[in-house]
Amino acid sequence: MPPPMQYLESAREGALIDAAPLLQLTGIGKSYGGVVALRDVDFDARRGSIHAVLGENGAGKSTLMKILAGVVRPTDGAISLDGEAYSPTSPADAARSGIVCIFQELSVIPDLSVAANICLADPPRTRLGLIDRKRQAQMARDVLWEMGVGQDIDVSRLCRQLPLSKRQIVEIAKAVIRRPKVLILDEATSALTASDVKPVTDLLRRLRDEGTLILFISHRMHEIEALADVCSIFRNGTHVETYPTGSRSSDEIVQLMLGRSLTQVYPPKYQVHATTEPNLSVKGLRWNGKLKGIDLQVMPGEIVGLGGLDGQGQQEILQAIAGILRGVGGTICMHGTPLRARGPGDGISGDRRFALVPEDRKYGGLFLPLSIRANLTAPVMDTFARFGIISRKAEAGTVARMIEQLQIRAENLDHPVETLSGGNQQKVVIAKWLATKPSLLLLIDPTRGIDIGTKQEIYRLLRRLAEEGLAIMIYTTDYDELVGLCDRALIIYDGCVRAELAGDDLSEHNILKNALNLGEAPHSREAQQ
Amino acid sequence: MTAVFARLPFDVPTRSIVMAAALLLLVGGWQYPQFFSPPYLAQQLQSGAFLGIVAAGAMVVILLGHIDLSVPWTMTAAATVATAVVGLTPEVLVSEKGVLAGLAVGAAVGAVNGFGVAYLRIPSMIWTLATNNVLMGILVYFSGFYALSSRPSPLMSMLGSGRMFSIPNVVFVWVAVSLILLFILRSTTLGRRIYMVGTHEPAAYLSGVNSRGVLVAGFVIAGICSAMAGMLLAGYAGQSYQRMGDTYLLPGIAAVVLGGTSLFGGRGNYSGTVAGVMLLTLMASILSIMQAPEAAKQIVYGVVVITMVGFYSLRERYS
Amino acid sequence: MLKTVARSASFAVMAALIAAPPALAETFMPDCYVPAAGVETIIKYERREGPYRIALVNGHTGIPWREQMIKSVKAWAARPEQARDIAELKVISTGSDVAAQIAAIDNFIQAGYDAIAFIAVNPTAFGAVIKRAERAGAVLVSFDNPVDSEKVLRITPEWTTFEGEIKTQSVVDQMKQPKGKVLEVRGIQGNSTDRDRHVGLERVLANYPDIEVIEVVGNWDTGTVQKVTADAIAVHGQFDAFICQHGCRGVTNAMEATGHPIVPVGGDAENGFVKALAARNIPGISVSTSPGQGPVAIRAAIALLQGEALPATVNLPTPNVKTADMNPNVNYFPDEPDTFETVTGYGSCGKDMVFTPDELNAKSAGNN
Amino acid sequence: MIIRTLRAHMRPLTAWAVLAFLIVYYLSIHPRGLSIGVLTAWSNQGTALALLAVGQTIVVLSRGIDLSIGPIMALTNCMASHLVNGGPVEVAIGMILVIATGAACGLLNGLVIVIGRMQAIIATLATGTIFSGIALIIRPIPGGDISEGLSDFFSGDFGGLVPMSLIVILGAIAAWYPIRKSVLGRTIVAVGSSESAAYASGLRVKRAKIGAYVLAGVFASLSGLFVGFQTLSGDPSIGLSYTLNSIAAVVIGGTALTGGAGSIAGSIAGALILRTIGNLLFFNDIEPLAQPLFEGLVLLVAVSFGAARLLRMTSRMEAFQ
Repeated sequence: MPPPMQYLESAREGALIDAAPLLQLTGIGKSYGGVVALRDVDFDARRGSIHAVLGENGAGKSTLMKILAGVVRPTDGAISLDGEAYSPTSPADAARSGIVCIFQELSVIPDLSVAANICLADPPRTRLGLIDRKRQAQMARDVLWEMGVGQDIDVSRLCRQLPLSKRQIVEIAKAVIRRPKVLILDEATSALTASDVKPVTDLLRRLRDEGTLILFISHRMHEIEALADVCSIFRNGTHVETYPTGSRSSDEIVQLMLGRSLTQVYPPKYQVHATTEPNLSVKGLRWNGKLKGIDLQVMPGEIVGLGGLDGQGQQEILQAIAGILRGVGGTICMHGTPLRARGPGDGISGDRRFALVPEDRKYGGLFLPLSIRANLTAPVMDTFARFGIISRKAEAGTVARMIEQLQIRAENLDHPVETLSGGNQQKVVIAKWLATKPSLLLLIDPTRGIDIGTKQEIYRLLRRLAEEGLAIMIYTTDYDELVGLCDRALIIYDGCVRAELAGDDLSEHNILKNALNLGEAPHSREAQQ
Repeated sequence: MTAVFARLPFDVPTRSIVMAAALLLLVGGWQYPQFFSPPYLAQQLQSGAFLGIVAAGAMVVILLGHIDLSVPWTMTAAATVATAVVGLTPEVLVSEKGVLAGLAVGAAVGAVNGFGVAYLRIPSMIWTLATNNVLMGILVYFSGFYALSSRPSPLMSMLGSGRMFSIPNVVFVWVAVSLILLFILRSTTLGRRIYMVGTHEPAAYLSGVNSRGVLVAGFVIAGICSAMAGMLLAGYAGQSYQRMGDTYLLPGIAAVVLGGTSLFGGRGNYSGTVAGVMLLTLMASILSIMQAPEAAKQIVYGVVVITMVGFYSLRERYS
Repeated sequence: MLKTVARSASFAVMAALIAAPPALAETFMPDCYVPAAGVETIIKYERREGPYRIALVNGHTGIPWREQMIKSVKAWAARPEQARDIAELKVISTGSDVAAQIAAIDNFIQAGYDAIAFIAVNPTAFGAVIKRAERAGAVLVSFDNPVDSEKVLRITPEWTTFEGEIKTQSVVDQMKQPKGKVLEVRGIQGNSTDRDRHVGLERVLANYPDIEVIEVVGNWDTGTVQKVTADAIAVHGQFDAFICQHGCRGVTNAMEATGHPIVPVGGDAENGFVKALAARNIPGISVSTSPGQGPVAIRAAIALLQGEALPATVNLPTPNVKTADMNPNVNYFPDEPDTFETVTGYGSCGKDMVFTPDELNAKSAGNN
Repeated sequence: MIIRTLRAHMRPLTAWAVLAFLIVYYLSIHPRGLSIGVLTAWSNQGTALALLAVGQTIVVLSRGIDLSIGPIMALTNCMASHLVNGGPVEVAIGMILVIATGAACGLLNGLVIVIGRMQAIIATLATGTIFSGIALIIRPIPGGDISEGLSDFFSGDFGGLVPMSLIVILGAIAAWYPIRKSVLGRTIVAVGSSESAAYASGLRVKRAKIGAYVLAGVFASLSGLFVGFQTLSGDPSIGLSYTLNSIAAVVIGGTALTGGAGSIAGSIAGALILRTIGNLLFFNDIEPLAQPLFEGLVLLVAVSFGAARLLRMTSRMEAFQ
């Protein structure tokens, strides 16, 4: 169990010191059926602090936050908030008590305006009891200006029309406007682009200084180091340790999270032979005003990263290659001949095979209620079927090889894929596409929301595939990944390739500088630290 | 229920319905001992078979997350065209061309339905409603203008009204349709793809599935099932007649849903559909024999559906 | 357009209902337009010059009887004798929506049509539109389904007599002895003719206390009738007679399929049913209204426009034929579809009110 | 700004444009042309469906569907034929009872769906048969009696200028506006747009869903009342075709069945389009036996307008939305 209050002395300047914790959890447990998600957790957090919660996926962080937010109810234990017993029955109930949660899955309403979303919980009313649109818009503008992003967002637009990062801002504004005692951010910064990170971190610090407790879940170590006052580490549903930020080294932290040490996250890179013919070459790619003439090449054996601020066209490049977009200009060639795909299905067979691992496994990658087996063989079932009749035996062989290759941990292949953990689900998505034996692999943010252990497995797999001669192109929002994993990174800005970075030039500093389209990067995240 | 490819096909809805049906038989049999007589049971199987064939097709479409409201006039159209062709060429074997013509009508209607839903992206509930109206219009037009023969072919009569070992032949047709459908759903790539498209069509597209083709195929299967039911019904009634399918649309959908298939698509077992058909058939028959007033029948139907389906969903939630 | 409006206005005051019993004898074609029992009012409008613009508003679509009715009207109106009276004949099918039917009638009133004949989808819904027609001077004629209004001419079978005194009585008479179980196959519930017909049957069977009636609902649909009849046979074993409203081919089919002994069957006049009675020599009776009501109603409308008087409620004779009297190509047509209505018209209304199958089919196929 | 507003309301505007075209065409072939009588007949026959379409749209906005809306209309129509007659006080009480019945039916739907956790399609299909059964009990065959004064008032015109029924339709739009601006209305839209997000945002999801069905029930009862005024009677069998047509009206009006985005006004246009299609037959000299085919084809074309968005599609994924 964590040593209580040890960190008090070392709490950072600016954090309010208070004798009693604002939030106190004792003996919290939660199990779903037979599966234990949390076991006897004691946890304290005080007002006026930014408290990071760390742990692998499945460590129980999200369950804990859901309990606090009133989404799920604990099976055991008690919570006190500000000295009073606290057992919320719904998010609305939690909010009334002063705890507001920003979830990993966005909860903005696409078909409502930004202003309506920000004021969703408690809109201003006219004397007739109807919603006062004018005041609502004013309130929304005020809170956005307070957050320092007022100039970027038109509050009358529908949220559906905003890019992901801005929707995330709306999500945060929605919580902030309620002036909570406790603000919970569950991976709430993962979708923010670099330019949006700064106002948000500034805001969080300001809220902290005003006395708010901020509970913060993130997989981005930088962010935690830059922002958090206190960190708590969870593993396997238990609370392992709480320490003041900066008092542990990265290795120690990783070891605490994994329960074992992590030798090296990224596999070593290896040299591509420049003489080989490019697997993929793209010239003058244009689409719908979002892509403005992209040229790029990917060699066999190479991992090329696409980076930059969110929404600059990176995803669209991959989608255009896979044939998902319509009205694409320019030429896309594989092995020197034009590729005119009409969708991922066109990459499954023939001599120019490609595979696209889509962005969101829940939305585009998996059939959650269908069996693991059916998911794994979705693109390739024709290869072991005759006249459309599936040979179970041939399928079983293929599936066994896939499970083996990606080390997917599954009890029963006939169970729905939704019973797997997030990391294993992502492996299923990748595995099903590797089964088509593509020579070009396109990935969109394959490690988002995945724990560090699985991330590492995926990095190794990608590197091994590259060594076997695959050409790999990956779009990632994580700059660490661009630096650590990729041989080359293309930084996209406003639908154009702003820079191509490789070797020693491939550094976080350079990425950021080019992503912001600046000669220098004044707001780089290093500068904040 | 979630285990789509689970080994045992007898899932919770199937078992619950079979129990409910048995209960109905027991209660009915207590009132009317004839309920356990072979002729009565055979009669129920016969009535159920027509509904069962319609429900088989409806299930495929519902698994895809869609709905086919064109069943009534597809049945009528297939039967009318079949008997009309029989009338043109009444020679014994040649007249069976009518059956092929009827099946072709069903497939064509299914293809049009599938085209609108898959390619034009019109909600199936509206598109199939419109195709149903168009079919009615075509039939009114032609049967109003020409004296189309309404006599079924020998094969249609034999399958629709004949019996073998005192079991109605149409039951064998139902069994055959069921086996084929079960095989398609469980052992073919098309079956897998039907479940995939029904679960989440964007994911199917991103997995390289030609989802539009699968949708069209699903609606074609449904159209053929409706056509078969229509022609068998013509064989049973000894004639084709207008509005012959009106009484099969909603019970067909209800049977599928009672059988535990989700109207959102992607989830459901065929055994449940079969059980649902039997339950509805028995219920209709028993209420009819009891001379229940129409109002009471409707209320009983509604209550039974709400109770059964509510039971599945609550059970799934709290288990 | 102005002219139409002016004419409508001038006629508005002239529509008249005359309650004068002696005038009954002088009504138009009294052999055909027989007053309903107890009806003493006659209906008469100011004569106006022809030729007339006439509309026919049908309700349900997709029913062979209705289609044949439309064909009969067209066949009749196309005859040269009618041409001088009919300037325009418009036929509309509105489907089962009563609002659409009311709107259709309203539109024809607005457009200044002289007479509008209609089959009401619901007997009680037309009070308001009848008032509007009266105001505008349009002549309304309802037929087949009765309308609950005495202000318009109603041509309708007497459904209780139809099902009771004629069909039920005949079936009972053909039974070996008036006792045992009789299966009554009813029509769509919630429909007024189903109720009237059921009342007629009950009225007759009340005289035979030894007859037990089993009721099932066949929805006037052959397949459903067959299913419920077979069910009933499976449960009750054997019946001594069947009385069916419509879709009665289902009854004979069920009898054949279950090997039910031959007993009297009362039913409709669809070709398939009549053929089945005749072919298997099942004692029974075919009773039906004829789609020929259509032209009969149109002719009544023309007569009213010409200033003739008619009884306010007309009961057409109920065509019926017992099995013993059936003849091919008279009472049934081996070459026609089973859904063909065998009673093509009303002989008592004149030769021009009976149609051969060829005439019905050829006319409409050749015309538009 | 104007262009953005137009684009945002593209689909309902298209529906209104189509309707305008149909009306102009209809009036041009009508022998009487534009007159208050023609207009009244036209708007009277569309009103019941328009009111139903409003109710259906509210449910669809919450990402539900109400297949019992026709039976509720039939049931309330039958109630009205018993209750809405006599003196003014009796009529007023009768109307309140009828509307309350509609609301109660909607409440039952909402409860079955929310508490029973059933799919709306099947739940309302089942409750719909129950409502039809009850309608048959309270009025076994069409008939009854409805205040003639009200009937004349509602099926007539206002000062010889505007059909009353058109005012009723406009009233339905006007009634929706404050609902839309209320917290309940916003929550209905939010739930339809993203239920999980609405729940996570602390909105009262269940209440909003139930509220949507109750509102649908209320509009269905208004529709039942209007049919009563139009026909002066109650009829238990009018429901089924109205249910499907109300959904067709919603779709033609540009509201997606997937919820969230849509407009009441569009659905009303959709309802009037459906009814005007039938009117085109009146003076179009179409062979009577070809009329059902003509109507079917026009419906097919009308619903195909929804496919126009595919032409503007820049990503193949958009097709699945």
